[in-house]
Amino acid sequence: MTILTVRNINKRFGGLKALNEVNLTIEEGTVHAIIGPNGAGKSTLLNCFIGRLEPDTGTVEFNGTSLLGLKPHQINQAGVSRVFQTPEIFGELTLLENVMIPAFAKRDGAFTLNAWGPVRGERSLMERAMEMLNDVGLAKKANDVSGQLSRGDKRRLELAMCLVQEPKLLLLDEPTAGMARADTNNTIDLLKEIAGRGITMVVIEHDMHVVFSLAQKISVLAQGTVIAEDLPQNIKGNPKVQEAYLGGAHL
Amino acid sequence: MDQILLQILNGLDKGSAYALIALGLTLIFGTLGVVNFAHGALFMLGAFCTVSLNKLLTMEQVVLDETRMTAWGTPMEIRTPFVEAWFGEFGTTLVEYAVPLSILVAIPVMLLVGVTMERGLIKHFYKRPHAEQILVTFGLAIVLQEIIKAWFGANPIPQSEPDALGGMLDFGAAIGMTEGTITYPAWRLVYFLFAGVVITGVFCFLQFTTFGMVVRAGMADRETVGLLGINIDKRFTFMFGLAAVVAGLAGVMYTPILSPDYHLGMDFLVLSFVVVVVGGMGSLGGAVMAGFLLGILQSFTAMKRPAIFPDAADRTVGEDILNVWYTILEYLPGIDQIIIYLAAVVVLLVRPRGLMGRKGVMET
Amino acid sequence: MNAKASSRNDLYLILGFIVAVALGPIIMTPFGGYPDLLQKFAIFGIFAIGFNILFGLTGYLSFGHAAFLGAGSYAAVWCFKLVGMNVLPAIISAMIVGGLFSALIGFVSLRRSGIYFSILTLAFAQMCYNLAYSVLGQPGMNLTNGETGLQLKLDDPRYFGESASESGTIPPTSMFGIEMKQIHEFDLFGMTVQVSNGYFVCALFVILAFYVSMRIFRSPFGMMLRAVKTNQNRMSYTGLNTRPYALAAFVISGMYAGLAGGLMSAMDPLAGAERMQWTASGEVVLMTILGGAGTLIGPIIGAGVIKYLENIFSSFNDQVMTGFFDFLPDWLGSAMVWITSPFVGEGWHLTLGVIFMLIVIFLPGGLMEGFARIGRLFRGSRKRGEGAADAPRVPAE
Amino acid sequence: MSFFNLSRRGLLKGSAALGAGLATPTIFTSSAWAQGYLNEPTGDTVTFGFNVPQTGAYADEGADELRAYELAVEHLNGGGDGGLLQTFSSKALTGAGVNGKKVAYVTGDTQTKSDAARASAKRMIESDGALMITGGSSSGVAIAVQGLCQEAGVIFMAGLTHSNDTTGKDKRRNGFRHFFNTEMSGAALGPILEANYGTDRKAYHLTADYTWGWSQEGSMKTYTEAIGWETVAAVRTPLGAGDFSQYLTPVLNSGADTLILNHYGRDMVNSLTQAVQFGMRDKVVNGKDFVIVVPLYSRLMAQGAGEAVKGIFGSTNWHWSLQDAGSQAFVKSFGQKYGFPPSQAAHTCYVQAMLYADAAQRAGTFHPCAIVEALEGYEFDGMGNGPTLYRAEDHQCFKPVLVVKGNENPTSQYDLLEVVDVTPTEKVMYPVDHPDFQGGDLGTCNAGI
Repeated sequence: MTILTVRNINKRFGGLKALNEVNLTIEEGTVHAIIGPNGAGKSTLLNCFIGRLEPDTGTVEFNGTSLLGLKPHQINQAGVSRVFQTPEIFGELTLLENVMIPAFAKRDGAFTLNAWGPVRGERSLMERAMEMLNDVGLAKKANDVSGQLSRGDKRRLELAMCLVQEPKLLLLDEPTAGMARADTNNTIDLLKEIAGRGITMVVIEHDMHVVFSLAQKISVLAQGTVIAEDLPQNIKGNPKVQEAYLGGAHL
Repeated sequence: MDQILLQILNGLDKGSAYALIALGLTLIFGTLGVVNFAHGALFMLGAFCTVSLNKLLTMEQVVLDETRMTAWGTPMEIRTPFVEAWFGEFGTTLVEYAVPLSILVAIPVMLLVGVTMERGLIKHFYKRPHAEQILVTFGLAIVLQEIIKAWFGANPIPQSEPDALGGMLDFGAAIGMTEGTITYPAWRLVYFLFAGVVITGVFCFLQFTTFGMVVRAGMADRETVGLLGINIDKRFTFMFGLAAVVAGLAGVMYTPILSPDYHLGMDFLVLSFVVVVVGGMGSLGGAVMAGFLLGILQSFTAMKRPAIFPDAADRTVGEDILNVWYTILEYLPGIDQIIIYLAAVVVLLVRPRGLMGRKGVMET
Repeated sequence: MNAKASSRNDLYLILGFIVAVALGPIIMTPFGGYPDLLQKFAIFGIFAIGFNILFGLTGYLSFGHAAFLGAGSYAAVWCFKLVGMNVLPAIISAMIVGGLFSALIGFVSLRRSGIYFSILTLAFAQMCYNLAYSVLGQPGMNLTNGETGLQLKLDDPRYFGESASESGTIPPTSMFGIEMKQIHEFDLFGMTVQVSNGYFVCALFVILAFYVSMRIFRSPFGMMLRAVKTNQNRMSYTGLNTRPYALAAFVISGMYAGLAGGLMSAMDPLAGAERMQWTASGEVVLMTILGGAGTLIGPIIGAGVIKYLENIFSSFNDQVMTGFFDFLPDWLGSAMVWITSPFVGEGWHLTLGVIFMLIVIFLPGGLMEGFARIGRLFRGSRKRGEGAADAPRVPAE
Repeated sequence: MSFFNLSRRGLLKGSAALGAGLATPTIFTSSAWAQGYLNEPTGDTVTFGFNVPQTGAYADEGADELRAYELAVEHLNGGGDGGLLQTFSSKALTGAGVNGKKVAYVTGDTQTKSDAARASAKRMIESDGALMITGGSSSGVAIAVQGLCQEAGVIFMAGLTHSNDTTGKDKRRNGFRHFFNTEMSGAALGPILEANYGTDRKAYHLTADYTWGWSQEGSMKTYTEAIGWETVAAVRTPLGAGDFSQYLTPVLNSGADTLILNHYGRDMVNSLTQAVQFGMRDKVVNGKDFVIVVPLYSRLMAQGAGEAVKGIFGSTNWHWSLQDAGSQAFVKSFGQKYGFPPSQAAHTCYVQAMLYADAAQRAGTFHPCAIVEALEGYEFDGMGNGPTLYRAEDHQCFKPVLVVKGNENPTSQYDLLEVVDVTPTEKVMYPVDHPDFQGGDLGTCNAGI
């Protein structure tokens, strides 16, 4: 079943055409990678999914309803979460609080005035948040201030923040960028495990090792256009892709 | 018609003070990214440069005249300023030109004040949140004004313009209207011209000198310029000094218009911030434009229909327009007192970044 | 952090606070405390606690909070004029009016953030002040009585009370017959301690205000507000609508301001326009920062310090200072008087400015950070080697 | 003397409700009613509270008031040359304190804000045991503090307050004003303006937009229209506007030939200087010389306005160049102590302190109600203004009013105003039921118990 359908998206920044007639369908329960050279429009495309940008034309449908015109928080409430390229976390709060906030958002909706009962009274949410931190290997640091974490840890924290919401669709923007090899492998394992839970994922990635370890389907974006969409094993041989990447050289 | 022209003239004149202060404020904000709540105090310090020079020039020798008595029974004091005693006629001229002469004093003094402030205090706040910058400079403003108060007292100290630049100019006659319809104080026109010269000077400096180009590049992207191996910090220190000089000069020339007292800075502070925000944080052109615009707005909302006003049949076009305007104002009592703030609210809601502001400046 | 331990700490904190408030009059007596000053401590403490909920948690720096305090005090005085001299309806209506004003102004101002938000709130507050001072105080539409401030009169209707007392004076503000201005005096340790009934009411409200603020700080809502301060982007991509959170914080702090204004009027039934001036808004910012923004106790301490400076320091004249340095030799005494006199009496603003600058420069976390540092210094010297780096960066609460 | 004044002669009031709940060693609940009045002095001193602006726009005027008060205390306690005690018509005071007690004083800063003024007055009453509050330099503050003193039960002797309301719609039994008011200014100025400027004038008012300004504007309109002048417009200006040019430019071509500046303090200094800058002293309109009138003058403000005051008419409560014995005595002791002559604010404050002390001495007690009785309808002389009456019905002093003009050729830096006319009392006296003073009620005297 298709969970996300993107049709004929165009987006211009001044004179620059960032996205040109992009079409994309994401199947439920799959890991779908979007690759492409720098400036191909990958992040712009993701931004159109979560309400950070509004495409000039075209439609984005999630589970049959349009996401266009919705505010970012509404899109998230519909079940779309995102991990950013530069980690977006609550730097002055502890790791546990960082994960509890999305947990509350999931349970209580976009706004609730629950100003009386203490946070520490929310046993089940707290346990769940700890579980997530445990999943990403940060349980020990639960009470540290998150701003002091390493970049890799911040990214894992952000992942935990998304996971606690049990999203229907998880968007990952270069989840392993800047990580050491060992960390990358850990992350790949973690993501595989998540994929096993049936969460649909869209991954933007430069690291082909990551892409080919995870993806069940790959779309290639170049100069704002989808030039290829295929199974991983077929992509490598696609001449258009080779052209786009290295001017014809083999990957 | 003459009434409208007169109010426009007045608005420009009022606006030139706002524009000058806002210009300095924006320079500091644009280059250093610091919100300087002590900027009003710099304006006030400039004004007190004049007061000091004047005090110095009019230092008097006191001779007790034993033959005459004061009302409380002590010998009468005969006071003559030293400069007059020493230089005679020339001394008198010196005293008379104290205000324009203070420019010469204010430039080095304000430069020194500005540089000291930046090196001694502001420097340590570049990395701190804007809120803390606001607070520390606010504290500094209080300290500066209290020191001035302890020294000069709380009462305003009048300063007068040189006679040659005083009196009224017939502006209307100069532009070919009936004589005597548009007359305006000469000194206020001098102030307007002076503001024009300073503003043009600052713009040219930033536009046409290498120094200015580096600073502008630094305003756009500080890190990159730093990477080029250019010592941007020194230049920024100088910019702070320059901004202080601009504020100081605005204060010096303003003294004949408004007798300076210690509270002068605070009076202008809120206003100048409104001007900067309306113009757009970090936009020099915006600050200047907003200064003049708000000046004109203030001037026009202060009008009121006089009892002697021609009947509908005898009105000229200008008077018809005025009539409509007077009627609008009658429905808005007290509008002149809040117009500045109202303008700020409207501009910020309609054009979030001010008239000419850039995106992303000061939004967090 | 152990949940049980922290809830026990909170209990100690609130108990300690209650004890401090209850003993306030006794503690302050040797330092020149008197009933009106103590009431001011409590009232401005409430104001600062409320401001801290907005500024300390969400980071929105409002320069217009005095407008809500002013609106609240006008509402309370009108209540005294129209309803009766009982303080409860007055305080409640002050809170409602403060809340309404802040909802209105907050709704518009919160469309912007950063310094734009500060300037918007400042502009609104200045508009309120200017109108209250002039247009709204003119005969014909006299809501505020302008410069003099809204005062009670003998011929006010007071539909649910009496216009004038039997002796022909304006009845005093009271709570079910207990007069606010009544003062009790008792001797303790050789000093005479004065307490007014009004202080008990203020104390009750400041304890309540503190308790509510503590609940908010510990609640999910409080956590959301801190999230607003830290990263609004992340918040919205996490499915949270930031605007209502900020607005709720704004309105809550506006109601605190209204409560403070209502109490001010209850203690002294006059509402002046200058309460709304931007400098008054600046004062509550100073209080909060001085004590420590984002901490529970800090703002109250800040409020106390500033009100103490304003009321006690400003009353030191040369005569008092000479008396104070009496024990020194004459020449040294007069030298000390000469050195200190610019800082006391009419120079108290200078002292305030200097203290404030020092705090912002060296203790950005306010006095609370200072206390925390001193505390760490002691602990650090006792168990050296555990490493000071472990100490949390978050200010103590 | 200790750092803090610990000897508080505080007030007590019995209270069974909450007082008993305060587990305390001694509560004077029973003896409370035995006391006659609030802050009754029990030691050998009696404390006055001097509440003057020490910060803000009127700080210099406040400083001058404080000097006068210190001088008054000195004279009351027998120090100095005795000042006005020598010329005062009442000889009750001898320089041996009041009712056998030395006079002590405490000071407070009104900041020229109603709130701050009430707070410092409260401090002086509650903490320092002051049983009389005096001072102030603006009507808003005077009215606010007068209200407080009435409610607290102490006497308020107003300092410089010129608005009609102080002894009009906001009058209080416990409050007294020696200073004159806008009605009297108008009444005194009217004939002088007529004599100097004729009956055919078109006046433009600029008015400070607050209580006093409205009061002044109303009085000036009444009296100038009575002599046939036409009011072209009356424009309200915000307090502390600084630059008044936007209000001055419309005057230029409005057809008006007279500008009346209902401003005081900094506003007056600025608007007058700027009006002169706008050529309004040299202008000719309708074939007449354009003139400016400043209804309420003060020498301190004339100093601030400098050259601009020359030749401009106004009124004042008192001026140091007066030649009567009282004025000369006061100028002498003030000038010898401080080196310059006193301002009108200093004079009225000094006199108020003296009048209070005298009333207490004559009554033989500090009981507020007894003092109210002693002051109501009291006639005295020798205080610099000539024969004066404290009218019982509204607690307003009636005495001659000075019309002054900016001195064209000052002989010293203090010699800025010249007295043009002394308008006799009967010319400025108005009936108690004057419409501008309606709507108030003195109420009953309050002793605070």
